[in-house]
Amino acid sequence: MSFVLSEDQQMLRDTAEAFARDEFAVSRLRGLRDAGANGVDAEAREKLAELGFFGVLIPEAHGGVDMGMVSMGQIMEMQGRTIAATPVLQTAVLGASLINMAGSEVQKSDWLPKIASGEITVALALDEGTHHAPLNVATEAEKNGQGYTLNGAKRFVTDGQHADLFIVVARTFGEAGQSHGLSLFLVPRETDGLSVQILNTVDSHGAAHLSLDDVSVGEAHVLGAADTAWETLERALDMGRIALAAEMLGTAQAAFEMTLDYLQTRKQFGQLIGSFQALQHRAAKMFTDLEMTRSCIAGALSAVDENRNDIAELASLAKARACETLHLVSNETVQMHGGIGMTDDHDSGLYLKRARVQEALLGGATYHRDRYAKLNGF
Amino acid sequence: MSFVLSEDQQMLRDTAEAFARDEFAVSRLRGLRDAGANGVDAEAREKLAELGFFGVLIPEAHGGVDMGMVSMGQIMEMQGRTIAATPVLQTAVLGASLINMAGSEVQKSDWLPKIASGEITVALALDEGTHHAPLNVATEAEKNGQGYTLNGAKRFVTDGQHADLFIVVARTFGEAGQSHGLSLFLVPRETDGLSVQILNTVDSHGAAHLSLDDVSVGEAHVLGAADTAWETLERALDMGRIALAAEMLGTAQAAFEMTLDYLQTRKQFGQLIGSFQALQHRAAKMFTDLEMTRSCIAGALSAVDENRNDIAELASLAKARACETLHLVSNETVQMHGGIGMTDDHDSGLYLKRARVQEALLGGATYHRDRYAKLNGF
Amino acid sequence: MAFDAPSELESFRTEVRDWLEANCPEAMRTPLKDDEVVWGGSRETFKNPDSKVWLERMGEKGWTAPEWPTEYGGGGLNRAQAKILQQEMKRIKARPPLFSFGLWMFGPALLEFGNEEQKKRFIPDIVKGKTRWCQGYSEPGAGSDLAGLQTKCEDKGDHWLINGQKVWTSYADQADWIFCLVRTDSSVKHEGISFLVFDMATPGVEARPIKLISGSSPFCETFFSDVKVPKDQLVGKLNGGWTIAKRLLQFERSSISAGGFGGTGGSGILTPQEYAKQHVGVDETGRVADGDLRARMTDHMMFAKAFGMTVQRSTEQAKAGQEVGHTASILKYAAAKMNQDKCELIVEALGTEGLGWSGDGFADDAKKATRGWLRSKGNSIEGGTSEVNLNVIAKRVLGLREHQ
Amino acid sequence: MAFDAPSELESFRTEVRDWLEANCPEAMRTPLKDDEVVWGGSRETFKNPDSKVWLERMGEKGWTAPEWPTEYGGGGLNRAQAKILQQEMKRIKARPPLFSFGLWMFGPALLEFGNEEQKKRFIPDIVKGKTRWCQGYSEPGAGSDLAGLQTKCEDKGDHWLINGQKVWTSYADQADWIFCLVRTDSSVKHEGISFLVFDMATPGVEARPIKLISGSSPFCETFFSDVKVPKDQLVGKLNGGWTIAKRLLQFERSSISAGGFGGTGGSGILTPQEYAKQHVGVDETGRVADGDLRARMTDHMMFAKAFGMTVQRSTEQAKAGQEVGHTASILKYAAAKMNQDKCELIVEALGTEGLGWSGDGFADDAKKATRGWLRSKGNSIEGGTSEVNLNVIAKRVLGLREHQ
Repeated sequence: MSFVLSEDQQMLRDTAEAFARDEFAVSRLRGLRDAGANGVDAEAREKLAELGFFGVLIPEAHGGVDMGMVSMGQIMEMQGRTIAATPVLQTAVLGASLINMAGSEVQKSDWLPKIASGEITVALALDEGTHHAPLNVATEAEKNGQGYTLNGAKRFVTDGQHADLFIVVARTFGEAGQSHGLSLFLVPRETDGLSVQILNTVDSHGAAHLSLDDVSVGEAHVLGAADTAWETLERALDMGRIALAAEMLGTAQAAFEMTLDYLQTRKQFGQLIGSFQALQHRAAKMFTDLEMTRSCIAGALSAVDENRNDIAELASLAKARACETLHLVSNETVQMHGGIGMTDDHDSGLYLKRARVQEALLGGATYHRDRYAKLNGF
Repeated sequence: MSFVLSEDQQMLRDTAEAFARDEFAVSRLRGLRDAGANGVDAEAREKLAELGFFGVLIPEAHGGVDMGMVSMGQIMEMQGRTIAATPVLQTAVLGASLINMAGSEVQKSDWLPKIASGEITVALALDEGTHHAPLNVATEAEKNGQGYTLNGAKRFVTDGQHADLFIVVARTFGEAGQSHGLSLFLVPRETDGLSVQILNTVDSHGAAHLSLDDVSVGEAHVLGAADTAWETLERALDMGRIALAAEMLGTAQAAFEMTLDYLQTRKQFGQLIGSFQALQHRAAKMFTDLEMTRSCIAGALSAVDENRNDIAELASLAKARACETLHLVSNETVQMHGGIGMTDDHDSGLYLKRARVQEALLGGATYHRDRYAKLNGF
Repeated sequence: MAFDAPSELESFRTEVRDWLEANCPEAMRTPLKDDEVVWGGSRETFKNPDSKVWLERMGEKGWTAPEWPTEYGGGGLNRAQAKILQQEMKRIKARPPLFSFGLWMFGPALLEFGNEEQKKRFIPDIVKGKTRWCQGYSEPGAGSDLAGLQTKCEDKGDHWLINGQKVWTSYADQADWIFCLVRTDSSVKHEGISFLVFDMATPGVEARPIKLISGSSPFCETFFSDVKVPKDQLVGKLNGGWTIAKRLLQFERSSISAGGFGGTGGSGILTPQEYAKQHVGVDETGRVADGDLRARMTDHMMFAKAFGMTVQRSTEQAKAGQEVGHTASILKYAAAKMNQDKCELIVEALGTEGLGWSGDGFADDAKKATRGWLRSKGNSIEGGTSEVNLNVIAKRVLGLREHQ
Repeated sequence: MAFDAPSELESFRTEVRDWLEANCPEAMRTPLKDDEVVWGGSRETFKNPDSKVWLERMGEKGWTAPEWPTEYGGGGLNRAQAKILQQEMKRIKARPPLFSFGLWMFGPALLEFGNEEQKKRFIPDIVKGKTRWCQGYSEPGAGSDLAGLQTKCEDKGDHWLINGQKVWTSYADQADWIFCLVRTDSSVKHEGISFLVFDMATPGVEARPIKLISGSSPFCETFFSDVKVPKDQLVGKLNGGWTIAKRLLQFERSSISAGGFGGTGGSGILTPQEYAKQHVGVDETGRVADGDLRARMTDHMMFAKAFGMTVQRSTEQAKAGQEVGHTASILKYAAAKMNQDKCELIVEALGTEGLGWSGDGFADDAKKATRGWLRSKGNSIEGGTSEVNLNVIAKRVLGLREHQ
């Protein structure tokens, strides 16, 4: 594991930081929300593409810049700071890495350049229940003459409200709970039988429920070998969890800094509230959590680039710690701001709302604590 | 549920409080420890008998004063304040109520007067593993001509180092884990085949491991009907848990008061440490816990006297809350005393050591949280 | 109780039972819907017409304020009779006819501190629900430090002149009158505060609703510019307002502690463990499959049970004439924690179903729960922050001192 | 590293490897037993004779202090060479030849603040383990507030005269010399402290062991009555002791944070999850049967892993020349919590087996774990309480102010 950024990585981090600060402030999300855009932001997407952010995990041969997970982590952390609504996690992390890892040469050259250029957005459609459970896939893919017929439903697919291409996890064999028998299908939005119910979510980032009724796709739409998608899927999920944890670190860090500023300006009883020791100790504990969680995320990011054998364990560590830290910080942010933090005009609420969505996506703290314990044999 | 003491109960409480304060100070336990008495205190036992404490749950017909659980709770709370080593829990609560509930007229008149007078001490020998699990009894009682032959082992039997009479839970039917098939046997200390290994415990109260090798007892030694002891046993255990919780409340309350005194006298940085807000808030939270736990225990005690149908639930509530509160308070007591709290000369350590034993006996916080949830159907 | 022989009480019970039978409309014996709560006042629309009838009849008898003196329109009942009325209403599941800060807060204070003329003038319309009152306490610069309030009140001889701003004024945009703390002496802190009441229709008064993170707007910012208030609308002594304020905060905290919190989200929301069973599932032993979540839910249930028993204990002990201030001091802090933990557990148990805001795709109870969870974050801020509660426990109850 | 071509380093590695092969006794390549730790000094008994040989040989080469200058008997190695020595010793599982506050704390401080004569006089015997040092810092009235120390030091012209009392002096009863903070000016606080060293055999010095709640006595109360100390044993400037003290506290905290804590209980103790598997058991899916305990054990494991990665991160960043003071500031606080949580979980998992004190009926590792759990309660007190750590983070790192 490396905990020091290379020059390139540092440069990318600085770019992402400046971009988030100057063009991607929290006010942008607020504006999208008030305009009822439901998290869809075409202009931002263009800029992200110009900066090359969509291509960070894509080989140069397919139009990407191939800079790896540590670099992607810097982008995620910075977009997390301003709780920006972007398709980066679904499109540039999950979508790009799944196609890159499992796709045929044809599929790669068909889709990866379009992702890198920001021409299309992708969404992984996996969960069918209200809690992350990647093996509990009941959606069926039945072999027919020219390919497969898909039937089933997917819940709370983030970016589902605008994604051009869905990567649908379906079962070609076995039953819910089993890892063998899972397959990946590339399903364009306009495919017959695919209906999308758009959701207004608490974080104003939007999402969608999908239902697949006799959706028929050709052999060419099968991503990787049928029945055996699990290993690739789990690796991609772990990359997504680590990237999301990096985003959550940025969210927690920014909320913490906003709170720290308030502690240093707001007065009660003739004193700065930040001079009250009870608040000082709570702030110091948050800082301790943030620093330790930062280490877990930095380590997990570089573990992916080094292709270490403990990526699953480090991914669960990073996501669980990020959930715990952000949960604490988002609550303390509202509490330490007092009444003003309860008003819609203040950003505290936006951070709190986004936090719970980030916590739930790709598995919450209890999911990853359980997984971490299992990986450690108890 | 009644939360107000009757005059008699209040008088008993005052007596117990004065006794604990004047003749049963923590220094007494320290003295016993340094003398290697291993929790055996004949003199104290006489005084407890004179005060009638052993007979609180025993009918007057059998030499008791029959004042009920609320009264017993006051005695337990007060002996908890000075973490006194007494046979009250095992002898006067578990022993007396088991014999009173399950015993034949002969058994009652044989044993109850001896208990009430303090002539003998009793110890329930139940657990065989290192964690409380009343159904996991493997000790076997095989029928023979004149009675039963017992084989098995019991772990960490409190008061086992001096008890004159053991109430041994053994299996006359079925296997470990089942409630049907449990029976109670009265086994005097000197019975052949019963060997007692005396234990030096961290709290200096002492205990013993028992092993039973072909211990043969007559029919007259079976307490209640064979095979069907579970219901009586569980009720007695719940009474014991509630009484122990009351003792723990006293322990936590006394440790808290000792800490509060220190906060109001110790100075650092030219200030009373009790004037530092971080410590003030931690003290206020402990106080909140103590008050709420006090309510649970008062309610559970009176529920037994009212023979309510939710005694099991209230017993688990009382014990679990007592464990959590005492765990917190015992740790904070050492921490807030700083260096002095780490020295053997100071009482903090004695409270901490006693606390963990009280927490483990008759089921810790996790055991009772689990039981509470099961009783509430999830 | 000393005044009533059991027999008299029993005949009173029959009386009450018959009257309720005859006067409580059927519709008022069904569970209260969130949007049919009656707050009274000139803006009340009575979404359910029967609720108007019900309020009028109860107000007429003074049973909206059972224990208040009849001379001011109250019910004039004693504690025992009031308890019977309560029991009988509960028996037929009668809805409370009126929700009112006048009944809960201002009325009791006015009965204690107001002059005869003021009681005669204001109490009857509170009882009948004709006037809706709001509370003008907090200011942008005076939250936890309430006594730091700056709203200026000048004596102009024939009237008071008010200038300043209040915040967190509950339903100020719906209220007819306001009871308000103002500064009449800026050279001292607590001793420079007075307690004033005036009509919200007075020129110069403006109330702007504040939108909360939960999307609802139960509070307002309220602005006063050159508001003229008649001299006889000062309650209590000039510069004697802080005494009344403290008393009112007690009423507020005890009503909050009794569970009257914003943030449960309203009717139809299930318990955390119910949602956990639905959304997380149970194992073969019937336990919620997630042992981690299950343990925290149990901890919360136990906390809630312990809280309920503590309220019961302090009530019983108070009745028995014992000092319960110490025990009562923890209730507001504990109630906030209890409600917030419950809301967090519900949202966690709901999973993605608990992350909806509006529209289709989410169950209505789930969306309510999500809003309720957001609203609950205010529980540890409104009516005294948890930090202030802990300070009070540490200093007043435990006797810990300030830095010297 | 700039100074060594890889080839030179490799030849150094061979050299080290050969020397260790020839000089490290077999017995010194076995796991260190608790009672065979070598602290050196005149009272050292070398329970295992080979440990005497091992210390002499390593001391001779100066490899007990690899990076200290050769002129004072140190190894004179650079960072890269020292790392190689470390790696090679680890490879053959060689025991550390010497545990010493001289090596860890006093030596580094003396090299930085002492004069030439003092370095020549004291360092060599530290390297060879001939002198055992103890630290005279805390006093009964000066714990968290260390600078409040009162031990008096008067200038008597040809000597210093010391009167006062120290507490928490580690192994003072075993030590040959003490480095000590004394008050040379009582009119000021931090600026009135000086740093003195003297022989524990000096008349007027008395060390009384303090028995801890764990039963062990690693600390003493140390009394000074009219102790005469030669003038040349003042280190640094008169009244300049606080600078040295702060530096030493850094050494102490970083050595503590690196995991060097009292309270793990010594060798042979298993992890919480191992004990849980043994004593609580697992369900059919292999999970520890108690889901509640399991969740808390996992939380602890994750905390410990995160702690280790944070130590690694700050080390790497420091090497890369980045500012790591902020990250490092949390380590002492986190290390204490980590070790205390671990000990609590072990005792909880052991059940009644974790409640033994002495004698038969309890496994030896369990009794050790119980003592270790008790000892661990000191982790958040020794070397700066957790409360002081949090104050430091809040004020120095987060920039929060004191009351004005």
